[in-house]
Amino acid sequence: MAILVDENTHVIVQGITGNQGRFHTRQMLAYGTKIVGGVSPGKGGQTVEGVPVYDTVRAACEANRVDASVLFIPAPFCKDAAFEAMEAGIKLVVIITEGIPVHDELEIQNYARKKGVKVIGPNTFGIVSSGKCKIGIPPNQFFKPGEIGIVARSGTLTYEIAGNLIAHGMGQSTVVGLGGDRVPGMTFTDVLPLFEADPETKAVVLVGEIGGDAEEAAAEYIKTMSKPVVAYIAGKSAPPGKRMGHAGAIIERGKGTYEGKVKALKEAGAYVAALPFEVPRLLKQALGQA
Amino acid sequence: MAILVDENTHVIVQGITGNQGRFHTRQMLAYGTKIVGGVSPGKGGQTVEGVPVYDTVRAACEANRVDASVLFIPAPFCKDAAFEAMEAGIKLVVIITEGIPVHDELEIQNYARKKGVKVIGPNTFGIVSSGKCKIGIPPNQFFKPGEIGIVARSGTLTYEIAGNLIAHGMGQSTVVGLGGDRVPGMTFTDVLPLFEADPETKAVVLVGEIGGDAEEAAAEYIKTMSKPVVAYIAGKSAPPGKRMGHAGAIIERGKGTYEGKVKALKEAGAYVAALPFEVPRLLKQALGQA
Amino acid sequence: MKLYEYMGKELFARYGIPVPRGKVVFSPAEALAAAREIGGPVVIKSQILMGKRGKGGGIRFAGTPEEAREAAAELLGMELHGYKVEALLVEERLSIDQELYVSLTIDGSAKAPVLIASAEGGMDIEEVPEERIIKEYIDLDIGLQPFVAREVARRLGLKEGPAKDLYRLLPAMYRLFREKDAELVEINPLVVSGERLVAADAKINIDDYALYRQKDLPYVDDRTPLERKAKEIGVSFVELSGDIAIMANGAGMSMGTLDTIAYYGGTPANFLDCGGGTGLEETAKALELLLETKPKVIFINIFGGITRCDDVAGALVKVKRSIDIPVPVVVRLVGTNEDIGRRILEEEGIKAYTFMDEAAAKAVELAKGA
Amino acid sequence: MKLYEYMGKELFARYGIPVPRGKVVFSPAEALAAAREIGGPVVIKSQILMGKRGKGGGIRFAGTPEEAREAAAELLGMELHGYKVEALLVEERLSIDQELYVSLTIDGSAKAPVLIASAEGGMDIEEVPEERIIKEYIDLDIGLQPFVAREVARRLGLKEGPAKDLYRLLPAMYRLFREKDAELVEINPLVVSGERLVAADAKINIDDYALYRQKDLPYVDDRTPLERKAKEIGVSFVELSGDIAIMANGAGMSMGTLDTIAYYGGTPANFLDCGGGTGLEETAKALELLLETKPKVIFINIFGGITRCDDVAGALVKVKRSIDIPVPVVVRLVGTNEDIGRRILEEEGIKAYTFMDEAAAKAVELAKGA
Repeated sequence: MAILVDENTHVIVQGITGNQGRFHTRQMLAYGTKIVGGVSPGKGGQTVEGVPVYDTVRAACEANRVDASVLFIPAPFCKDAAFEAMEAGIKLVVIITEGIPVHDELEIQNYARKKGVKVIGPNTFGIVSSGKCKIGIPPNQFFKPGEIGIVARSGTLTYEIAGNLIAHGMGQSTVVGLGGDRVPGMTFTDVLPLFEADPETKAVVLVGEIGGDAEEAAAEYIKTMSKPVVAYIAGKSAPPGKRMGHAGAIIERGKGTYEGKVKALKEAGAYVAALPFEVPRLLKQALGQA
Repeated sequence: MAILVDENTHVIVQGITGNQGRFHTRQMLAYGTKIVGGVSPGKGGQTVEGVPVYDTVRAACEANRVDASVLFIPAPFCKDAAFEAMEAGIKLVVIITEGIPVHDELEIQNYARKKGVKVIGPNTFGIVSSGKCKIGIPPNQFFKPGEIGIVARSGTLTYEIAGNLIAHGMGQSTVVGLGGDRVPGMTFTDVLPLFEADPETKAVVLVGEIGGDAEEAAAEYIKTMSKPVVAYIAGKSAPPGKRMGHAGAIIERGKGTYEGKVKALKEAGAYVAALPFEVPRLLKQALGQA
Repeated sequence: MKLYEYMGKELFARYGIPVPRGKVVFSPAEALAAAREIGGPVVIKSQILMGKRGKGGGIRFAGTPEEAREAAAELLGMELHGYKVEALLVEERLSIDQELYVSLTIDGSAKAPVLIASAEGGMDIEEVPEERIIKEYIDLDIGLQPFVAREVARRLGLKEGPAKDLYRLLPAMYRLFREKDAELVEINPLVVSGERLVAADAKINIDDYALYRQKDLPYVDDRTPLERKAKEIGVSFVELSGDIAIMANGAGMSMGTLDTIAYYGGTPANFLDCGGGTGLEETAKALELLLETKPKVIFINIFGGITRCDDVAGALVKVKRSIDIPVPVVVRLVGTNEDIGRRILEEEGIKAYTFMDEAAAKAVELAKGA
Repeated sequence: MKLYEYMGKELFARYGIPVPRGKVVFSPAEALAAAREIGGPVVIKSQILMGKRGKGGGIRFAGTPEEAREAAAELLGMELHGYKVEALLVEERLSIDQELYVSLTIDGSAKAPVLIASAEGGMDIEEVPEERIIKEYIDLDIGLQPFVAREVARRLGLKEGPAKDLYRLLPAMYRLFREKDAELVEINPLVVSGERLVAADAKINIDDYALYRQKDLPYVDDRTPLERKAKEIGVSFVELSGDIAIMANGAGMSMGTLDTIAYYGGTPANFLDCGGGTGLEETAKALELLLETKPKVIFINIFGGITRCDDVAGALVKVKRSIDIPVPVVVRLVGTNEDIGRRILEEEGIKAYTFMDEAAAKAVELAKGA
């Protein structure tokens, strides 16, 4: 088992004929991902890395079973492509694209809520169920089957931590990137219950960041979890971010700081690492292997 | 029992301080409807016919349990008022107003679908559960408790038929006006199953009109009903309506005619009256009392 | 409210929907000048609010400005499907590779806007079998997104050039549809001309109920003088050819009244639905309107809900006192404030029936005896 | 992108949001003329992209045009919260009955726009307790409908005049928010002046990612020269005060790198996130940027996903060949095309670390020893 995606997940790639789409299609195929088609308007009938290309998502869905779509689409056109995937009935949409206007993100997540679609991202590395399915852009070599679930707001930091885990002999069940954008799709509180229910996952690593209140919300859920959680929050020494007038302060009301997040997580019973490479040690401790 | 509304339905009146709102509030109270409040912006704190007035629907809902709202609101402001009722969590909205722009109707029904709200109307006389609750504008004297359910697209024709029933000793369980507008809320196929399930209702009168395909859709459901249905379709000798380009013809594809509707209903096992005053006789026949 | 083709095309142009170069003209001299300005062969199209103009001889082709002037002289003033031709649209003649059909309208059953398209546009679109008609219901929450246009282009089998035009055209058409409160926006044919698309016709119906917020649109009134008067009073009115003038309240009731009159062998002179809350003043005016149809009998059939019986009775009495009603009036009156209404009529010596069949039979009897 | 108050108010005026009569000026003479034109007492407001201007002495009142000129002379050129005052807004002085607060922004957790309002606006809004803050999440599918404005007016306790202004103001504010891709539209204070509402301030942030489709807005750039250069390259860059120049990819990774450097006792000279798909050319430019912070050590920490290790290595080699890098460079390189990248660096004699802690410790050691 794994969460969200596995060896039976049928995937299409929107924007498959672009540079990024082409490159990562090859990488995903190499990882073993079941890519059944690509979409690129006007390019229907071609193939990319042996994968058939369709003009529209609906055309791809008419010809194949499709469980998930991954978007390598330039930011200005991403909203439309995400709508297209959701309207066609695809229930998992992974948006790699960075730099999508925030109002477009709002519309994407709003439509996803209506359609009952799980969105991963935007601005995410994607999702990997180790050894089974990789949807997105992480390098293949850092994901090995194992018992640790990872859910993270940032990408490279996750590779870092996943790589450290492997170096310490710990693989991952599934690794989920939530993306670093202002209006993300799935959040910690959507993903943690899936790990809690997944028999293969023994412990969870949560990689958070300063800003927002996603980690505080996660802490509330962690209180109810039976599985141990190790958290790392990036940004203890980060420069202050852009201020959103008084409105930002009124919304956050003291949430969003490094100290507040660490406090909430510790109080919820999570192990909190001060630095990324402390994670393996804390995991072993949590799993009683220390 | 009855369908949709009964003696326990708590009703508010939006637009209670207008002429129509005031007049029909008095009439509804006289019928026994449990009106718990009215809404009129800027008039909060006043009373109309002893009913407290609130500035907003939410204010009315904070002070009372509210099950249904009836709108006596001028057409240009009706969409907003309907949104207000639905957003506040009211699950039955009766829109009496006539002349609402069709694009506003689209938006109202679309939002209702999202919110799980039952809309009756627009351009309806409302709904009456005889002897228990009247929401809308029909004259009080034509609705007496009984075993016949009525569902109708047109108002006065329904009074006509309800009046005839009473003259023949037959009362009604509930009488539902679907309204005569282009994008109605509840339709025959929404209401018929409720009558089918209502122990108090022994037979149903369906009052249709030429145009659209609501009667054809109803016929499909009638096939599955255990209770007898007597239908009257108005418009056999009506002048041809406004034509919607080729698009109208393509959508209707032969549906919408008097002959087509009568044929569909007869084939579904419904009794079809040629004229309104034939309804009581057919009902008695259907109920085996002829 | 229907817009003339040339108005529709002006709207199209404003929304970036490609239309042929052209000009509306009202005289042969203007047609000549327009054809000269456009250059090359032109088409001259009669501007009436009906389709099938080609079959009725309302569309002409001209190779030279002089021919255009002559065609215009023939067309102007012509009677076409009951309309007098008063304006012409002179346009460049397109080279046509394919005729498509696209429209946006409202599907009341689906409670959604619907885009209809077909690769087989032109005059016989209604004969195209169901499976070659593309229907896309538009989600109001997100509108007509480009992906819908891509899907339609694919199913229409368009090549890259026309497809790219369609990606812009359909969202623009939807914007117009929504912003202008249109009940219908229809392009038939939508012409594939080389690498581009051109809207060769424009049929736009605007929702009458929304005209109050569409003040920038031209006002087009194609009603008969009586229908215009009806519109002013605020009642729904259609002229028919019979001899019993009818006034009822509610569309269903009015239809039911017509059905009943027909059942008893009578012929209605009109359809008049005085609607919901029409007051005394308006009711009086509606009665005067009925007299103008020169009927043998007037039949008033009121079942009061919002309409109050006392208003109707008061209006009838008022009209009766102020003008001579030369024909018998049969009144059927029940509903809200019925008692007061009845008393008002009785004081004036008018009998009010309770049952519709009885009253209708009486009206037919009087009309036959007249 | 933040807009200056005067730009925000111009936008407000375009959307029908009432603002004080006023004029932006750039010299004392213009201030005099503006005050004359406005008539009566005026307020002169320094235009900088920061709040708390009042507390910093950046806002003056003047009873006469002459006083306005004098105040302008004092304000122009002044340093305020680190910004030089180069423009002033001269406005009519409002009579203030109450100061409200309203804003529209995006709540990432709720995934919805949120309207925030309070009857206690003004400088201390952030101190107003939660229960006196009104929050309304806006349903994107229907937008900010008038009923929301009525509900807010009721909860603000507004009287009829100002309430009616609010019914128009809030939907207009929402339209601006949506159409202009705003991250924030804030009015603080929204002044109740007699029977009307007036937006006495305007704070608007436009989404940088949406500027490509907001070409009609003025372009405001408040970055430092280095930040501006970073923006051109397309990397995320913040200047800090330490001596270890840092380049990493990904915001989280960059933060983690800062945290790690701090952990080992080092001080970062900057934050530079070279992001996802940055190519060779851009990476080389980013390296040049780092040199401009005059660091003691450069620390490059790359964990390649979209970023390819070979690109980073190639860029480093290219820069090293073309310019003199006067300080040690510590490189940590893993991920996509790691092998190729490593080979490129080795050929140039650069060691590439595998582990971040090891590399960070080395960078700090070198900086301390320098």
